[in-house]
Amino acid sequence: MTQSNRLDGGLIDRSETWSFRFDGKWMKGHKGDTLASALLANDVRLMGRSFKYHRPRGPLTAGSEEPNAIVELREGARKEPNTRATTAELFDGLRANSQNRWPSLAFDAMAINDRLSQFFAAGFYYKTFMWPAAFWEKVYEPIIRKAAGLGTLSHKPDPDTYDKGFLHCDVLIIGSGPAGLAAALTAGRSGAQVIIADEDFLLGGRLNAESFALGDDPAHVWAAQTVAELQTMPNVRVMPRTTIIGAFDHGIYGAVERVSDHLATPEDGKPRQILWRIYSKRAILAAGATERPIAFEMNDRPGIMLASAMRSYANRWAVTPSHQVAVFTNNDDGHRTAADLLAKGVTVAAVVDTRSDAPKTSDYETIAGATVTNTQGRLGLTAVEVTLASGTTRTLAVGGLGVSGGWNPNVHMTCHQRGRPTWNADIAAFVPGGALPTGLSVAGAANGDLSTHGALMGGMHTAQSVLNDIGLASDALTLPPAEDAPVNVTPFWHVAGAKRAWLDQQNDVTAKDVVLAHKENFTSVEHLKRYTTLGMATDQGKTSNMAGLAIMAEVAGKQIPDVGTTMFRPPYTPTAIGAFAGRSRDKDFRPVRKTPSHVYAEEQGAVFVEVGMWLRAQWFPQPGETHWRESVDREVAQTRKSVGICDVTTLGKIDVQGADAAEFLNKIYCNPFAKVPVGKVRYGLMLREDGIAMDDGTAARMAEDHFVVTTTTANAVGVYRHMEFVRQCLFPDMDVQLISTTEAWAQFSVAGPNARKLLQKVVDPEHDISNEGFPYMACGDITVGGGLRARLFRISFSGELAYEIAVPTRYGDALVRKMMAAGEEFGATMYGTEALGVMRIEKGHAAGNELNGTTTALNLGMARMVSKKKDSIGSTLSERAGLNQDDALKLVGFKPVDSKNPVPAGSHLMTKGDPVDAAHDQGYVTSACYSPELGHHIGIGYLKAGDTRLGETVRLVSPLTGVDHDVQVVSAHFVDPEGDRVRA
Amino acid sequence: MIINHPLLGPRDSAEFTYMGDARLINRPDWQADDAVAQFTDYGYLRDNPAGAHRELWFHEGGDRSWLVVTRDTTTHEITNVELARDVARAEGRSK
Amino acid sequence: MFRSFLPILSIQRGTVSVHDLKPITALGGTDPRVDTVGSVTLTENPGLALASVAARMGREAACKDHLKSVIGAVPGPGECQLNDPEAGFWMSPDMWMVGAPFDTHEDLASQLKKRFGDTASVTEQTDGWCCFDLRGAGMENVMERLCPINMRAMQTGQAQRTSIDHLGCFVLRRDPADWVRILGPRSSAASLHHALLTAMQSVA
Amino acid sequence: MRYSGFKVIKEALTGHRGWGPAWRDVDPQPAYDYVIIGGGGHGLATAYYLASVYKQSRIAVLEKGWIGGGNVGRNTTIIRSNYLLDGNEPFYEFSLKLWEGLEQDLNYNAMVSQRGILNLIHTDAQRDAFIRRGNAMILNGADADLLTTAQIKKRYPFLNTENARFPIKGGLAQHRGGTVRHDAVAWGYARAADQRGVDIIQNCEVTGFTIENGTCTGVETTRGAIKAKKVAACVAGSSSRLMEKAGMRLPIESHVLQAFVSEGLKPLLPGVITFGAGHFYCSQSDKGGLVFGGDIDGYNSYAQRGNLPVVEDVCEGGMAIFPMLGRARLLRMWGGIMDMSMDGSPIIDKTHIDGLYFNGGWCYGGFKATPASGYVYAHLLANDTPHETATAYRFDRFAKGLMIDEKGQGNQPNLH
Repeated sequence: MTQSNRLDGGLIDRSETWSFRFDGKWMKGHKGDTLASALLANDVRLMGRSFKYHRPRGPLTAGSEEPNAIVELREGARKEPNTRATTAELFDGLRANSQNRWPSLAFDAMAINDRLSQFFAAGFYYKTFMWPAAFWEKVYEPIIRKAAGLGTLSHKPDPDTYDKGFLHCDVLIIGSGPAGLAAALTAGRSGAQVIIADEDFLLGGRLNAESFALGDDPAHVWAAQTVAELQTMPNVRVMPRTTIIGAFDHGIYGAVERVSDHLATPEDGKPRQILWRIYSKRAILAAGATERPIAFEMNDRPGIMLASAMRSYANRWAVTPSHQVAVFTNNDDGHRTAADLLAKGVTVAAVVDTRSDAPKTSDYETIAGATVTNTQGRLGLTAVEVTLASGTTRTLAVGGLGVSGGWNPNVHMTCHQRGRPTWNADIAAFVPGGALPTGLSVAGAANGDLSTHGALMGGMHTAQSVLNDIGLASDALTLPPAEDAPVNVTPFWHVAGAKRAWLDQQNDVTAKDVVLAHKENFTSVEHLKRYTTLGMATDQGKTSNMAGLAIMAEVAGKQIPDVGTTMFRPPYTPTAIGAFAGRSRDKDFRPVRKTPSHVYAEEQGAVFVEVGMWLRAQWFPQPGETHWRESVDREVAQTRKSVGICDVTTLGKIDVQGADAAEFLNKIYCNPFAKVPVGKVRYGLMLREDGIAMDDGTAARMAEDHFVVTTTTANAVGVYRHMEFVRQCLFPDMDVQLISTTEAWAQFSVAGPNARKLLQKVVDPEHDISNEGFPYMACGDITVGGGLRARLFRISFSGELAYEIAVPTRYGDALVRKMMAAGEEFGATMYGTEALGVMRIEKGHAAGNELNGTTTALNLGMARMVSKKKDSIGSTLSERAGLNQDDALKLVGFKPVDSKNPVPAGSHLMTKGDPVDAAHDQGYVTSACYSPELGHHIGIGYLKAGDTRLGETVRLVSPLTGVDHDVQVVSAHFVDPEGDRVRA
Repeated sequence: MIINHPLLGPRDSAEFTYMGDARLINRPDWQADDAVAQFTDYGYLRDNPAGAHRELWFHEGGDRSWLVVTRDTTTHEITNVELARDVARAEGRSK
Repeated sequence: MFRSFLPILSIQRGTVSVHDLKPITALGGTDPRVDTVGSVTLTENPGLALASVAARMGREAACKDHLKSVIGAVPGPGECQLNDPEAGFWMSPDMWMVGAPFDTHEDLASQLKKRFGDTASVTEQTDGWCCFDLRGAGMENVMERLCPINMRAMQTGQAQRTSIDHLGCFVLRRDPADWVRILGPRSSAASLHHALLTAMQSVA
Repeated sequence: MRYSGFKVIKEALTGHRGWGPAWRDVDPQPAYDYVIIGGGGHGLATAYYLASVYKQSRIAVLEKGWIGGGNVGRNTTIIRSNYLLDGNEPFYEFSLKLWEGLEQDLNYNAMVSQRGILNLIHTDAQRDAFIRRGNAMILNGADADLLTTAQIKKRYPFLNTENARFPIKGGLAQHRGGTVRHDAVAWGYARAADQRGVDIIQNCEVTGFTIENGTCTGVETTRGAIKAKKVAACVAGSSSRLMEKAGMRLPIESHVLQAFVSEGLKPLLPGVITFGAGHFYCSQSDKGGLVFGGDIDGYNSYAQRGNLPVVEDVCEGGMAIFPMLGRARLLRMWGGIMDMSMDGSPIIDKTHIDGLYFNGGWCYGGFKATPASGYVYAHLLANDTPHETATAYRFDRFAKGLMIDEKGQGNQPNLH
């Protein structure tokens, strides 16, 4: 197929001819084409279907404001639904398919909606589909959902990667048209750190789309030369293919750079896109302006587009939608399109100008004071009907119609922090107003300065003033002379009487929908938007909002600014979700923390489990063990029988030093610490200020002025933060210093009757760790393996004779190997988090499931620990009546009446004979396990007044999992309640 | 947002952890007769102004300083940043 | 890779322990890992002994005197005193990290405690951190994909804490200026290394 | 005028000439029995139930802007009653039951869609907690269902179960949960209340309260003073700002919660799904947009916008469970202001000032609560006693130590 609509000239590289496929048909285009320009070159105007009525549509624009020409780009896992053909860069082998149609783009069965459009007026669905109630989910909604939506996701993981990055600059310049380039040149030459970003792959903005000259050269030549100069400046970063998506607080801008979207696939190791967070001292918005259409009957046929877009296609891409075109305008700019297409050899049937005093020329016919009142062509424009001032009509046989209703400054970014644009009657458009984002200035067309000369000067002067703000001197540029035509526009929004005149072409919102919304009192702009879906499509209303406002103003008898403006929100254009996620996906979603014995545990074939960021060994399967319970039961039994070793490095460790260290811990813990002797460990319970238990752990007094505090794995970070708050904000004059040492020490629990024997083979002999020399709750500095500094704590979570031994982390691997070797004669076993959990439940020790953020010391059975003799965080509010009721929950144990039964965590408890409902809920099981020691399942949990109900049989129910049987209330200390073992 | 750290200069607020109303520095006297009532007010009631708000931020990803930041809750503009420790001392807190 | 430290660090070389426990690196190997992508090289560095020094209340001046005599300066906020390896950098108000070659000063903390006495709280930090040296032309391009530090403005002798791949790290700009040292949480060394390597490949 | 299929067809065939306003625009009268401050979902629902269920009259709803412009118009449209605590679960289950009959009740299609909500489980401890919760739901008469990963994978075949940092170990589902077309809730209540004589007054901001020796007798507004026997505050998001005019400090902070919508896509997600190891939840609207959100920004704010770190965190969560989302595009982001309370639960109570009532502190649970909130508030206003499902939502629960803390985070509002 030849490029029958390709014209001469243009900024494409004809030496590169590329093949691409659309809906199965192969065609040719050139480097520098977009998918839309290449399709137009091949005489393809029909590119999509609208959302509601499935009407045939072609490109309305030549940029990112496009509502109609959206396609599924690429195939397979790389498929990108809803991609604008008008911005998709052509590459060799590109494949695209039309979307939201069945079976084909040319024949779409859903186009039946168009025939029934009168039933689908704005808000119709709020008024029906209610009978019978159940039918909504079952019948109506599935049909509506299937018909709705646009493109389809692949359902496969995105094979590409995304980066994030951070940039810093003095001045960020958004847009590279005349204003942006002049600003960048001014700032660049001043030596400032400058970033200039543009969403387009070719910098220059409208300069690349116009035929006029800057000085002696065509505008695009000046643009290219300026960009070339900027690229030579080390202090300027030129970023094409980069969209500034939003203005965030304090000069931070989000930007998305499309690194690889113009390639078939990204290069090895390279991201598809980069989300940049740009920290700027100042920013200049030079985003230009967007032309707006005029609403008239059947204004949505393929071939009807904005006049400026028609001009861009002809001048930049050397294509035309048809060789016979006309223009419909209310301003002088529309005439440029006629002149430019004429110059390219396209036949201009006429320019239809709504103004009776329209400028006349001998080059083409101008029909003044006339309007377009209808069009023809099912899948593409074939003719337009013009109604003359006299009232008589004329038909022009054209395949393309350029429509120009004036220009709207691209103020979007100025609204991102709730600035409200203000109305400028001279150009009949909203211009930036209200509170702009801090540090943001606006220049050029975005500021309502619609002439090229005005844009150049505006860019330069704005740059000079912001540079001056940040103390940088700059010189004025000598800018080339440029067109400076005054804006000559007579507001004209829609042709009177037009019924099917589309405002929001993607969402099929027509002029009559706005009238209906007004009738039903949805007159505020936000109501209009939400009720009719005007401006809610993927083009975010860039070409539709103004006309909606204008028509609402008309029917409400108000001025446009009195109707209001809708708020523009980030992102400026729809942005790939992958870009916001960056590399944080799949296994790399969050970093992994590994324990010092990780390598050894892997060698032992350990099964690992996520505990927060940590990966911990859950159990260590031995040959022949087929079920996890076998491994866990063995680890528990062997530990209780002889000795077991567990990596407990993940517990938080905080070094607390200073003359007031003990007094500080007195504030942090509800129980007293002042009198803990050096060389001793004490268990501590930490409350939040609201009296609820926050965390528990131990504090080992290594010296008068030195404690090592442990926290639970989960709360390590929060407890440290809390301690710093107490230290800096509540008791700023205490002499206490804090630092985390969690990672610095590899710590292992060595538990079981043979723990001491094992350690005596590892700990250097000069250290007496006999029961007398190193009794229960002792701690101290020791050495192992012939002189390596280490710490020993005689504490027990398992209820056995146990120690925790710590060495610098790099030696942890060696220590665990050494201990396992030394333990061989005792049959020492490694045990994981499951066995750890079993043993602590058998002992009734509270952990995360019990310290769940709603439980008090009273609930935990530790009320007596809360000292009333001192001030500590949380002690006062723990006295509130509601936390001290007679039937308060108490931590107790449960054992099944029928020993075969489990005691599943999460089950609720009912008094025997009571109804099973929330009103009679007596409590719940927090933790449960099979106890190898006792030979049956056990659980611990909270029971109302539980401490007074030992021996009672209660009903355990878990309707969710189908459990309902009796359990007996017992002490939570199932094993060695007297605690003889730990002191052995 | 950017928080201008009194020691480290401008830092991205993402490095910080937020706690809220800087009145949390003014912890009541545990021995007061109406201590529970005072602690209830202290713990639970907030001015929550629409405008200038003195609030506590912890530089978790930085130097571990608690800061008192004065920030407008309607515009997010930050007008003052102090080390919470200095503020606490100035407000009479000691040991 | 270390110049002699003694001229600067005026504390005695400690007794190097003769124990029989064999260390592994933060990445779990016996030898440090080295990766080169394009012009940038990433080296795992196990050769640092580290200890934090926090001035005791009311003893700040005396503590700073000791610090100056030990590392030759008292780094202010955001600064590090660059001897090889960095002799010390500012961590938080009245708290510094002091570093020395591991092979000669494994017992740095106890050595420093002897020196500072009750003017400071000293805590061993050696194995709290993994250390990576990122070096070569274009190092800035790698760093700007990793953290918000303005690397192009950061000067030799500056130190900043920042977040890399959700991990709190210290970044120290060294001499020559194409070299940064990154200290990250040791338990996440593998994740940090993966993030650094990925960024190197991204910009190569 | 009653909506019906017949009416829709008739109007379609006659050019939609017969439709009238969904609610009247009226000027304020000098005095009412009830003045409800806030024309959001809760305020309009309160007015509706006061008029319809509690047969009260002379009711006005004062809205400072346009009705439905607050959080009912800027949320992620989810309804559910999957709560743990006795203070909450009966109330939210009551709300869910009201949703189930809402459209016939209002004669307005708010597209209540019980497509189910699913909370993913990633750890054993999480499973224990969800089992306890599921049981609490069932014991309170709600529905709950514990699903295996395989069952979930059937419904969400593209879920990342192969390569996840935090593997999916099951999920707790509530099949009666789902979504509702949020704006339509405000419009439906407005229309139904209007038809029962309620005055809905837009662009009428309350600037002060008239309080005479301890009794509130009316309000000052930008459209003049209005007398009232009972004044009901219902402005979650602005509660502190409003009640400050009555000299009250509240156990509430205002925080911004961002929400996001993608471009329209063909059906993808059958229901609502929540990531349990990060901040991400998502559903798909009938128009095809993926509606998703995550955590609040975390600092006090009255600005209805957020910042990049939270946007990134939410999208990271999305990619963690749905790695295909990378190629879907985020279309719009916005922010709503949440009344974050000190225990994460709301307050519906009399104030210490006679005649002045308060409803707020909804955190980000306000939308699903809309019908019940209106109903029980109307009950309180009409009878001066709390509705049986809302007895715990009192001001004095903090002084008494009777917090309703679902998340167990204590008096740290930004963690709830």
